[in-house]
Amino acid sequence: MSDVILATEGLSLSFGALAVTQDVNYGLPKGARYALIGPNGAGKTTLINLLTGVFAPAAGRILLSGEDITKLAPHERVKRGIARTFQINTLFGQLTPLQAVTLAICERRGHGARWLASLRTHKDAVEEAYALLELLNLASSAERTTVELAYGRQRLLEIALALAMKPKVLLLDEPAAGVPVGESGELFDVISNLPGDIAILFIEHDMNLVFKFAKRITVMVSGRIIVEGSPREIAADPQVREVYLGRGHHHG
Amino acid sequence: MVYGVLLFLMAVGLSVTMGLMGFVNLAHGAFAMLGGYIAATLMAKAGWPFLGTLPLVFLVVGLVGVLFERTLYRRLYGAGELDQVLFTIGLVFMAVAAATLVWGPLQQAVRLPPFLLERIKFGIDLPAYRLFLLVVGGVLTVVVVLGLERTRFGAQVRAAVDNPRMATGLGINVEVVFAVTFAIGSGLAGLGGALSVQILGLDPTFALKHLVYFLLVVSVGGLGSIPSTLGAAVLLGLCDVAGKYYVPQVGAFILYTVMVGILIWRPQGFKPAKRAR
Amino acid sequence: MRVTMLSNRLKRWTLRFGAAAVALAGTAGLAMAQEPIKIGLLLPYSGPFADLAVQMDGGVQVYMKQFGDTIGGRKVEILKRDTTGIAPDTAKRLAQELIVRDKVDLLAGVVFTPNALAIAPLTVEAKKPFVIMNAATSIVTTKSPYIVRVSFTLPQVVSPLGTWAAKNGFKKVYSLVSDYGPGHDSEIFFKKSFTAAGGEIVGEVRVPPKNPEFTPYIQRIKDAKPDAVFVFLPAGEQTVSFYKGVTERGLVKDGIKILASGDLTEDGQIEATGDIALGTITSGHYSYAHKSPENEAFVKAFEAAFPKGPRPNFFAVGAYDGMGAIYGAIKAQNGQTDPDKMVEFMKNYKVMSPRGPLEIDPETRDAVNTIYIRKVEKHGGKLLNIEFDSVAKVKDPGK
Amino acid sequence: MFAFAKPALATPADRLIAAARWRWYETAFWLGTLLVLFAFPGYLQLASQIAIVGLFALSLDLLMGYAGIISLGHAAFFGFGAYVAGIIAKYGWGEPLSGMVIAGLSAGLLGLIVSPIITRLHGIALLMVTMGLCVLLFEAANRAVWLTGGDDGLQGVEIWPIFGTFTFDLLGRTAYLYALIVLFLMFLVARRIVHSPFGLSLQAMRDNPRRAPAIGTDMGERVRIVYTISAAMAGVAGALIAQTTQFVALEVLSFQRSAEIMIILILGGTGRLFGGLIGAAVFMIARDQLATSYPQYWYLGIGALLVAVVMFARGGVMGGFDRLVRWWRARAGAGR
Repeated sequence: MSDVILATEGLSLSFGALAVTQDVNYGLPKGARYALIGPNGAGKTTLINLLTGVFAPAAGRILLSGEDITKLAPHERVKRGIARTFQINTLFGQLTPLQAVTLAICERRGHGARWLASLRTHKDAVEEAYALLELLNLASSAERTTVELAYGRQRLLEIALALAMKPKVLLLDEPAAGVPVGESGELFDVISNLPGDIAILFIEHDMNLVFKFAKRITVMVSGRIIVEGSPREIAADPQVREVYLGRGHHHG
Repeated sequence: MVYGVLLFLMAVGLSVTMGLMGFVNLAHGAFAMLGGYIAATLMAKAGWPFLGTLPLVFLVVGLVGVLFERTLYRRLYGAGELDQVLFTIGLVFMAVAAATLVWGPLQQAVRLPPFLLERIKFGIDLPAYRLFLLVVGGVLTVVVVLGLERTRFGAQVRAAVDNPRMATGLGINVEVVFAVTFAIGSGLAGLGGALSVQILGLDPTFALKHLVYFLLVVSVGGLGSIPSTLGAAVLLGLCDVAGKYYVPQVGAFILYTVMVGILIWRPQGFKPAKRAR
Repeated sequence: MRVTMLSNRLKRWTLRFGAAAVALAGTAGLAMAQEPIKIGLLLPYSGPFADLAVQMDGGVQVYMKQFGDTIGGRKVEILKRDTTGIAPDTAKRLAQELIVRDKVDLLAGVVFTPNALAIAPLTVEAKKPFVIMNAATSIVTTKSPYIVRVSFTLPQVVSPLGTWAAKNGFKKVYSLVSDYGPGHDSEIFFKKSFTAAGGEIVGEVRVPPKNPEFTPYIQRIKDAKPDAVFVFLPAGEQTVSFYKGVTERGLVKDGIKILASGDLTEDGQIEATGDIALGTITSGHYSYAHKSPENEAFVKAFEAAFPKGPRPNFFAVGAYDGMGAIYGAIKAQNGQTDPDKMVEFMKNYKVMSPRGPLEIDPETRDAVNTIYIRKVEKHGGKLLNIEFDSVAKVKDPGK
Repeated sequence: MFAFAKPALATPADRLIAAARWRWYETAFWLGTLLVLFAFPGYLQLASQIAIVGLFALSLDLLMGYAGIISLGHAAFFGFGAYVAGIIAKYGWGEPLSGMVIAGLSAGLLGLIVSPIITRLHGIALLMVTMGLCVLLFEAANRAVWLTGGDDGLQGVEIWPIFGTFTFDLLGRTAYLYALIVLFLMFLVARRIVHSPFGLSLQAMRDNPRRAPAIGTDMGERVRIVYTISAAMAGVAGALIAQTTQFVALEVLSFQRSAEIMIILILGGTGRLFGGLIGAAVFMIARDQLATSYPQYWYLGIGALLVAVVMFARGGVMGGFDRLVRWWRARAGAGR
C-alpha cells in the first residue's frame, strides 16, 4: 500500500465512559472512491471529525502522506489537503456562493489574512471560483445569498467549498442527506466525475448509492471497523447482514 | 455571604429567563425595580406590612411579565442575541423614564418592621434582616431547584427550549410553558427587587445600575443552573466583602478582576461542563 | 392646512429679516433695548443626574418669578441645554453652539467639574462671563478670568468641620470618602484642619463611586473604635445605602458619631434615609431650615412652584444666587451686557442670600460663604438640618 | 469616479470583482457631508461630534457587524486613544496628526494584547469580559490621578494648529473638516477590508464559526487582526474627541460610552459600514433636539424607538432602507 495517502494507526477516543472510536486502523489510497457505512451512532462522523482535527484523539496517530498530522489544528490540515463537507448544511448564510468559494480559494493560497487588498487584486481567485461553480452547475445561483438557496444547491455548494481547497483527500459526510431522491443520483454523478487523483471517502446511508459509486466499503459498528471489502464482498458478508438486518434485535 | 445571597436573590430570576429560556433579558432589572416600587408604594400609601407585600409583588410582577412575554418577548425567541439585547435595553430605558414620571427621580424610603431591624447574637451579632435574607435565599433555592430542575414541568421547559418543534410533538404546550417560565422568572425578579431595596435603595435608575451585577452573577454561575448561580453569587459576594474589609485600597477592582479571571478560565461559568458531542 | 403653513413660514422669514434689518440700521442702543438678554443654562436635564437639573432649573425659575423676567427693559431669555451628565465633549460643544449660533451674553449652570473645565477656555476666547452654579472643585475658577462661582467648594465646607470637631471633644476620627476628585478633596482638607486643631485620623478608606454595599467598610470602622467617622458621599443613592449599612452594623448604637459634609444629609433626599440620620452632624452653606426672611420667601416660592416636592436644596440655592449675580451685573449697567463690566461687578458681588450672607472674593472670583455646623433633628415630622454653630466668611482654602 | 455609463458586466465573477467600485450614492453621501459646512454653519460642532462618534461606531461595526464579535467594552480603546492623545499634548507635543497616529497605534497595541483572550470567548462570557476589562481600565485611570487627572479630567491639553496653519476655531470649521477627513480615510480603509478576502473570511466566521476552519481559515489569527484594527480605529476616534475638545474626562472609558455606541450601531444597522454613521447622526441629532425640552420623554422615546426597531425594522435604519429599496425594485420590476 505504497500509494496510501491518509492513514490512521490505533486511533481511539472516548466521551466519558463511552468509547466512540476504538483502535481504528484505516488507509485511504490516492484516487479512492471509498464508502464508510454503519448504523446510527457507529462513530462515522466522529472518525471524520478526528481526521479533520475537530476532536483530538485519546490515542493513536493520523498520517497524511506519511507525515504525522495528529497534533495539527483543523485549518492547518486543510492547508495540507484534507477537505470535508458536513452532514448538516453548515454554510456561510449571508455570503453568496461566489463569495464563499472565492474566500476558500484565497484561503488555499494563503491570502485570507490580507486585509488591505480588495478583490480586484484577487481577480484570478474570483474567476477560478466562478469556473468551479459552473462545473458544479451552480453558476445560476452564484449571486444569491446562501440562505436563499434550495437545499440541493446548498449540498452542491458544500462540495464546491471542499473542492476549492484542491484537496488530496475529500471527506464527504452524507453528501446527499436531505436531498430529494431524484436529485441524489445527479449529486453522486458530480462526485464521481471529480478529478481522478483525489481520494474520496464518503458516509452514506442509501445502500443503492453506496453500492453504485463505491469501489470499496468499510463498515463501522460501535466505534470499530468490523469489516472492509469490495461491494460484492460486503454484500455477502454475514456480519454486515447481521448488523443491518438484525438491527432491530440489538436496539430493541 | 449575606451580600452574596442578596446578589443571588436578584439574579435567580435572570437565571431562569436567560439561563433556562436562553433569552438575553437585560430588562430583568426593570422587573426587579417594579417589584421594589410596588412594595414601597404599598407600604407607604396603603400601610401594608413589609412581609405582606412580598407575595403580592411576586404575583403582580409575574403577571406583568406574562403580559410582556405574550405581546413582545415571544416574537423574539428565534432572534439573534443582538436583537434581544437591543430590545430589552429599550425596555429598560422606557422603564426608567416611566418610573421617573410616576414616582419622581428621588430615592424611595422603605421602612422595615422593627423585628427585622433587630440584631441577633449568634457568636457574632447579625442583623435580623440579613438573617432573614439568608433564610429566604435558602428557601428559594430549594423551591426553584425542586420546581424547575426536578419536576415534570422542569423537564418540559428544557425540552421546549432545546427543540420546540419536537416538544410540541410530545404534547407539550410550548407557548404555555414559556409564558409560565417567564412569569416565574419575572416574579422572582420582582421579589428580589423588593427584598433588596432595603440594602441597595430604590430610584428610577435601579433597573440600569444594578444590571451589571445580575449579569455578573449569572455569567459567572453559568447559564441555567440554579445551584451554580447561588455558588457564583456567594463567591462574588464573599470576594467583594472580604476585599472591601481587608484591602479597601483596591476597591472596585476586585469584583471585576474575579469575574474576568473566572470567565477566562471557564468561559461557560461554574456550571458543570456539558459532554462534548 | 397648506396655506397656514406657508403663511407661518412667511411670518418667520419676515421676522428674521426684520430683526436683521433692525440690527443693521438701528443704533446699538436701540437694538439692545429690543433684543433679549440671552443666558445659556447648561444642566444635566436627562440621564441619571436629572434630579439635580430639576433643583437648579427650579432655582432659576423661582428667581425669575420673584424678580421678573426683564432687566432694564430687556427680556431675559434662558436657553436650556442638556449636558446629559459628566460629558465634557458634549458640554463644550453646547457652550460653543450657544456662543456662536445663539450668541448668548453669558453662560451659567454646570454641575460637574470636568464639564466646567472643558468650557473654561472658550469663555476666554469668546469673552463670555461664565457663572458656575455648582461645580465645586477648587481649581475651576483659576481656569478663566471670566468664571465666577456663586456656589461653594468642598474644602470650604469641610475645613470648618474639622476644626469644630477637634474643639468639641472628638479625638479620633475615621475618614470614609467616595473615591473620586471631590472625595479626595474632602479627605485631605478635613484631615488638615482636624489634625491642625489636635485631632487624630485613625483610619482612611475610599469607597468606589458606584458602591452599593457599605457594611464591610462600616464593620472595619467599627472595629477601629473611633469617636466619630467623617463621611463624604455624593448626594443621592450612596448616602441612602450608607445609612442602611449604619443601621445594620449598629454604628450609632455603639456611640460612634457621624460627621459629614452637607451632601450626606442633603435636604432634597434626607427623608429617604430615615430616622437613622438623626444626630448626624454636618457642615454646609445652606440648610432648608435656615432661619431668615430671605430663605422663607425662597422656600415658599419654590414650594409653590413644586407643590409635590422636592424640597429646595443647595443646588437650587446655587442656581438662585447665580441668577441674582447675573441680574445685578446687568442692572448695574442699565441693561447693557458688556462682558468685562459684568465680571467686574460680580467680582465684588455681595448679597443676603437664602443661605445667609454670600459674597464673591474679588481675588479669586470664588464664593465666600458662612459655613454652618448643623445637626439632623426632627421637627413636625420632618427631618431637618438645624444650624447651631457657624463660621463666617470662609474662603476656599484650596487656593 | 462618476461612472454614469455602467460598463456591461458579463458574469457574476466580473460583478464581484467590481463590487468594490464606488457607487453614485457613496459619492453623493460624502459630498453631502461637505455641504454641511455651508448649509448648517451653526451646527458644525455637532456635525464634527457625529463624525467622531460615527468613526467609533464604524470601528465597532467591523468587529460586531462583520466578524460577529460582540463587545460591551469598546470604550476601552476609545478612551485609551483619547488619553494617549491628550497626555502627549499636555506634555508638550500638541501636533494633532502625529498625536492621532500615536494614539491609534497605542490603542491598536492594546487591542492586540487583549485579543488572545477574546478568541477564547463568545456569547455572554464575551460580553461580560469585554465589559469587565473596560471597567478595570476605567478604575485604573481613576486611580492614576498623577497621569490622567482622575475624576477632574485631564487639563492643559493644548493642540497646535493643523499643519501649523489651521487653528481650531470657535465655529468649529477646522474641527469638522479634520474629523470628516479622518473619518473618510478610515472609511476607505474599512471599505477596503470589507471587500478583501480577509473581509469575506470575517463574515464567514460570523456566519459559521464551526465551518470556517474547514476551508482553512485560522480564526484565532483573523480575530487578532480585526480586533487590533478595530481597536486602533476606536483609538483614533478617541484621539479626535480629545483633540477637538482639548480635554479628556474619565467618562471616555465609561460603561455608558460602550453601551451607547452599541445602541447607535444597532440603530443604524450592523454589517453595512454606513450603519454606524447613520446611527450616529440619527441618535445625536434626535438627542440634541429632544433631550432638553423633554428629558423624561426623550428616554421613553429612545427606548420605544429601540423596541420598535427590533420589532418592525430588524437591521436598523439601514436594514429598513434596504427593504424599502428591494420593495421598490420589485414593484418597478413587476410594473414593467
